Amino acid sequence: MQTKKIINDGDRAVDEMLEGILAAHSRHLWSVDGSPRSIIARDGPRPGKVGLVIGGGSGHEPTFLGFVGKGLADAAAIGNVFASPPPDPILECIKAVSGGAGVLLMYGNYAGDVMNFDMAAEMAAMDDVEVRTVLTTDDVASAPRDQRQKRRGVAGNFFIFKAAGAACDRMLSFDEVERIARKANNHTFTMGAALSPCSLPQTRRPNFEIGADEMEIGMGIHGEPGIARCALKSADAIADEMLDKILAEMAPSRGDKVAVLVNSLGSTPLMELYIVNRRVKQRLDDIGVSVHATWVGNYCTSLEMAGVSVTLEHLDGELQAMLDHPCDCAMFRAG
Amino acid sequence: MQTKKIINDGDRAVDEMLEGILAAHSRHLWSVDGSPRSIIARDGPRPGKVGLVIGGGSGHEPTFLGFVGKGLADAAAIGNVFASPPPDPILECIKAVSGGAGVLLMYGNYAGDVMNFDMAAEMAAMDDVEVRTVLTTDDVASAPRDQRQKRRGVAGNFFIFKAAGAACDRMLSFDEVERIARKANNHTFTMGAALSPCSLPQTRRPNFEIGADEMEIGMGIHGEPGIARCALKSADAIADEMLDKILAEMAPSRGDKVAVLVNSLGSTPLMELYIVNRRVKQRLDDIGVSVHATWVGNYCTSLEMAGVSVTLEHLDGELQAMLDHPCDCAMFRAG
Amino acid sequence: MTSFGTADLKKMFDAIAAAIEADKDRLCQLDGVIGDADHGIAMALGFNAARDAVAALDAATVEPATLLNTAAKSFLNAVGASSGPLYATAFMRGAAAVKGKATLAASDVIAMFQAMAQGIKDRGKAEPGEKTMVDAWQPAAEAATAAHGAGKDLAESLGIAFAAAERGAEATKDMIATKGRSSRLGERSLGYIDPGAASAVLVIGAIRSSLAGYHRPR
Amino acid sequence: MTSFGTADLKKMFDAIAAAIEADKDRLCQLDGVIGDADHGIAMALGFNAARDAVAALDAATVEPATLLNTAAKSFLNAVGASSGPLYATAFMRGAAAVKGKATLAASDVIAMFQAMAQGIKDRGKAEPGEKTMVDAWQPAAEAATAAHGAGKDLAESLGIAFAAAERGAEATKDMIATKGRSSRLGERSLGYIDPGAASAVLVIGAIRSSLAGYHRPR
Ligand SMILES: Nc1ncnc2c1ncn2[C@@H]1O[C@H](COP(=O)(O)OP(=O)(O)O)[C@@H](O)[C@H]1O
Ligand SMILES: Nc1ncnc2c1ncn2[C@@H]1O[C@H](COP(=O)(O)OP(=O)(O)O)[C@@H](O)[C@H]1O
Ligand SMILES: [Mg+2]
Ligand SMILES: [Mg+2]
Ligand SMILES: [Mg+2]
Ligand SMILES: [Mg+2]
Repeated sequence: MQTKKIINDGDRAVDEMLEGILAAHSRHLWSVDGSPRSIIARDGPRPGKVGLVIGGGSGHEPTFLGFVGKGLADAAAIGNVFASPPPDPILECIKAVSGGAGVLLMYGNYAGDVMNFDMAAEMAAMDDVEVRTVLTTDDVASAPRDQRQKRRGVAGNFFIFKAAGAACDRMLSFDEVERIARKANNHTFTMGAALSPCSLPQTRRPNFEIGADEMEIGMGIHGEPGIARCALKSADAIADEMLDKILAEMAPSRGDKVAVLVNSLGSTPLMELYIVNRRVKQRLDDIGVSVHATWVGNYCTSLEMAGVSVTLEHLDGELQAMLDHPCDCAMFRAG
Repeated sequence: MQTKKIINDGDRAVDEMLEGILAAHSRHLWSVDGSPRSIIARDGPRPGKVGLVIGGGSGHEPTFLGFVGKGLADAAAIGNVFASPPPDPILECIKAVSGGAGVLLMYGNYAGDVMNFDMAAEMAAMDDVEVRTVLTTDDVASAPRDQRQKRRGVAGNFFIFKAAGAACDRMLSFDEVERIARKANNHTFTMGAALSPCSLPQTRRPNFEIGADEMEIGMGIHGEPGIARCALKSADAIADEMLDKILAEMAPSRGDKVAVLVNSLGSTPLMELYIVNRRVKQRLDDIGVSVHATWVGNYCTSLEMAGVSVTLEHLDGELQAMLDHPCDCAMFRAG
Repeated sequence: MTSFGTADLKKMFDAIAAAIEADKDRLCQLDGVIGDADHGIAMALGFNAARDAVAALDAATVEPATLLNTAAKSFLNAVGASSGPLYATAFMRGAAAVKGKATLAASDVIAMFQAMAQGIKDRGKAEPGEKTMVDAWQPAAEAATAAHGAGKDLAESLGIAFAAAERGAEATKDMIATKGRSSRLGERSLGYIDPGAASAVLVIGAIRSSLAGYHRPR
Repeated sequence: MTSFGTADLKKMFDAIAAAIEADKDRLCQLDGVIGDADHGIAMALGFNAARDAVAALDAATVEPATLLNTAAKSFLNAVGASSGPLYATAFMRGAAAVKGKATLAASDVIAMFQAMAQGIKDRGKAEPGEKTMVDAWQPAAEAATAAHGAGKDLAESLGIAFAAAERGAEATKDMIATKGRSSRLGERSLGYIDPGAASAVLVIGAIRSSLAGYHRPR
């Protein structure tokens, strides 16, 4: 039996989604002529500003293109569902946002994305655009601590892109933007847990098997297997398991500040997310860490997967300023 | 087999959610001492301003309390899942927001809500607060056209509350606020379709049965049966079915303006919503109706129910001004 | 025994809460068919709250009317929904009917019972035939009053009332809902028992068993 | 026949696309176990696009290298993902290996085959044993080159290459992934065939059947 989806044609789903997005958000977004998978901010790219291009596979909405706008990313290159975009649409994004001060590519650390974005970067270099890359690696469940560079980029993208976008919008130098982007990545820690699978529009089949009373800790945002299967736990137990791992790495001191993101993997409703946030706040209060800001909702999803992820960004004055810097995107506003 | 939920205790889910919401949004919201189900806007209520109190059962988040804030509602009274709040928390909201210019109660038209809000209104009258009520009845599937007053209030609440909240924020008279609220309700039309059920935190059982290849047109946001069962249709066919009914009632002329809301009933992802919005825009373009603004996402949900609703607000100059009026709520910002 | 005090009414609320708790799931399932699947939850929440609230009262000093008002307030605040105002109003009217009395004679119980049914009807503005709990409560109250007026004792009268409630609830199967959440179903509400009518049978059965010493054969 | 032209390479892409389409679901399922369940989709999208793009070329005027570059570009733009750059690079390198030739002799086909495997290895920076498609492509290319060097004809050489690819893919079962999406699984990737290695077997088998006239018994 096929999973239920409100679509017309699985192979056209991504392009039809993009049409619907441009229909809804033409005030914020436009797409490059002849390259409909290259989505550019109407306001944002400008001479002298470092350009910020993000991107990756579809199915994670509002990541990536929801975060394209003034004060955040200048463009997003969109791939098929759970598949990196090819080099061409990435290159088109780079050209569209290049303001002469260099273009920063930011995306999650996945083999496919790395190969495609690197090819695009090589092509851009031939057009004499200076391109640098900062990979996001916030998923603490995806590799041991001493191999941070191997980790996946997941919901923490939100904080990391936000910091880099703010740095660009403040017209900081390419070196400064890159430094802040790397710092934001190093200060951001995410862990997720999945309860039920999603299904690709083309296959309409659950992309993994899981027992009716099981959950999976550390599941990737493409349904990649995580680190452990276990019986479904209580919200507090799930939050504790995530926070134990995150806080052990972040090692905050009393009085430190963090930003919190409690993210739905897709179908988990706000009621459950806020119950998790309740516990997150309790735990942070217990160790004297103050919460500067909290976001709760669908920020980095896996289609209709059920589950939650918790992200903490360890703030210092600079990262806090970047977080508070205003942005105005199609699907997200702050400041 | 129980459905999977990230909760601690079904009976505590609503209160724990509220704790998590206040932990996340203390800058926007506070709750009345001794009445934790009465959620009040920090900024908004003030002397001389008509107070706006909304409310209803939980499980529809971000409706209702996500729409509490400057420029929108002053307070929300929160009930158990899918159950009207009792009179007491409603009365506490009324007292907290009363600025001497009267308090308007707005909520969906359900027997339980009407009885509880009416009891609260009677109590408030004894305290000499002038209270009036405007019920939302935007669900075109829930009663024939000639019985509009019998219809349910669903996702269209978003536009209707927004108009009333803007009128209040502009310090209009009680009569004007009430007139605009009723007008917004009469200009707003919603139709929904559900693909799969949700389950209450206490029962953890699907709240209705539906075939693996079926959908239900006109399903209520509490899982109340709708007007028809049919085989799952394509996104375009679903959008067309909704628009045919909505447009037949709204009867817009070429050149008219509308606002669009494509809403997820809970677990339906943005990709599917935007595919629906693509068709909505096509249909409106075809008849020369222009879209002033579009919102797509989770605005009025039924826990993890899968499905979509489409709402159109038929704008005139006044309603457009109210829609564009800025608001700053915990879960929604505009203008 | 021929008269009832506050302690007896506490037992009555114990009995009602137990009866509802036992059938909670069935009530949710009935509500799932033509409503929103939460009626059992609402009734259980309400009567557990009422039972606990009245249990905390001092039977020696508190009179029946106060107990009923306490039950009403606690039920209402625990529930909201439709059942909240309906049963809260029922108990407040019941209280008014026995105001000032330290103990209740059989005739007082019948009057209280009648007042409860009237309260539900007034609050919901529903007439018999609209597929609501009124279709169980009204015939039950009428039967009890008639039977008692015809000289039957309390046990008999409540037995007759209970039978009338059962018939009334059963009859909702053939009704099209015109009040409450199911009222938008029209034809599609046909063939199903109204959950509120079904729970009314449980409530009335528990009142009978606790006050008239009748225990339903298991 | 002993030499191959553009028309033959078109047939080759027909054969590859057909082979992948036939096993699309199995590839998605393999990827579902240790990846993200889309490998079959990506490969089918890519080779269908490549087949259509080369089909549109004029066999009379277009030389093999151009055809291979066309295939590379269309595959890449249809897919992205990991398979996109890997196979696009394979075909671009294959093109470079036969640049300027109007028709390909057996030795050219072997050189093209070898260059494709090397391209995949260079693009992915993966070594044999890392549980990727390299574990099928590299042994296949080495076997083909060795066999042909030892005087075996193209059919035999590609047959040996295909057998080596099958063994190599099978061997990925006992490997722990250290490249690609599965590399975070560690131990948990043990016991499963790598989907990219499995699809490589299909691709190599189709190259063999189309160029060496061998048809796998059904
Ligand atoms: N206006 C009314 N008058 C009398 N009873 C009503 C009325 N509206 C609803 N009811 C009763 O309430 C029951 C539903 O109660 P419940 O499920 O607890 O509330 P809700 O419908 O708010 O979920 C219905 O089965 C019906 O018997
Ligand atoms: N660095 C690499 N080198 C060689 N092959 C790789 C590499 N990374 C991934 N692969 C191959 O790609 C396959 C997955 O392809 P596919 O599912 O299409 O892409 P994605 O992983 O982006 O979804 C893996 O099974 C593996 O064989
Ligand atoms: Mg993929
Ligand atoms: Mg209810
Ligand atoms: Mg109900
Ligand atoms: Mg894959």
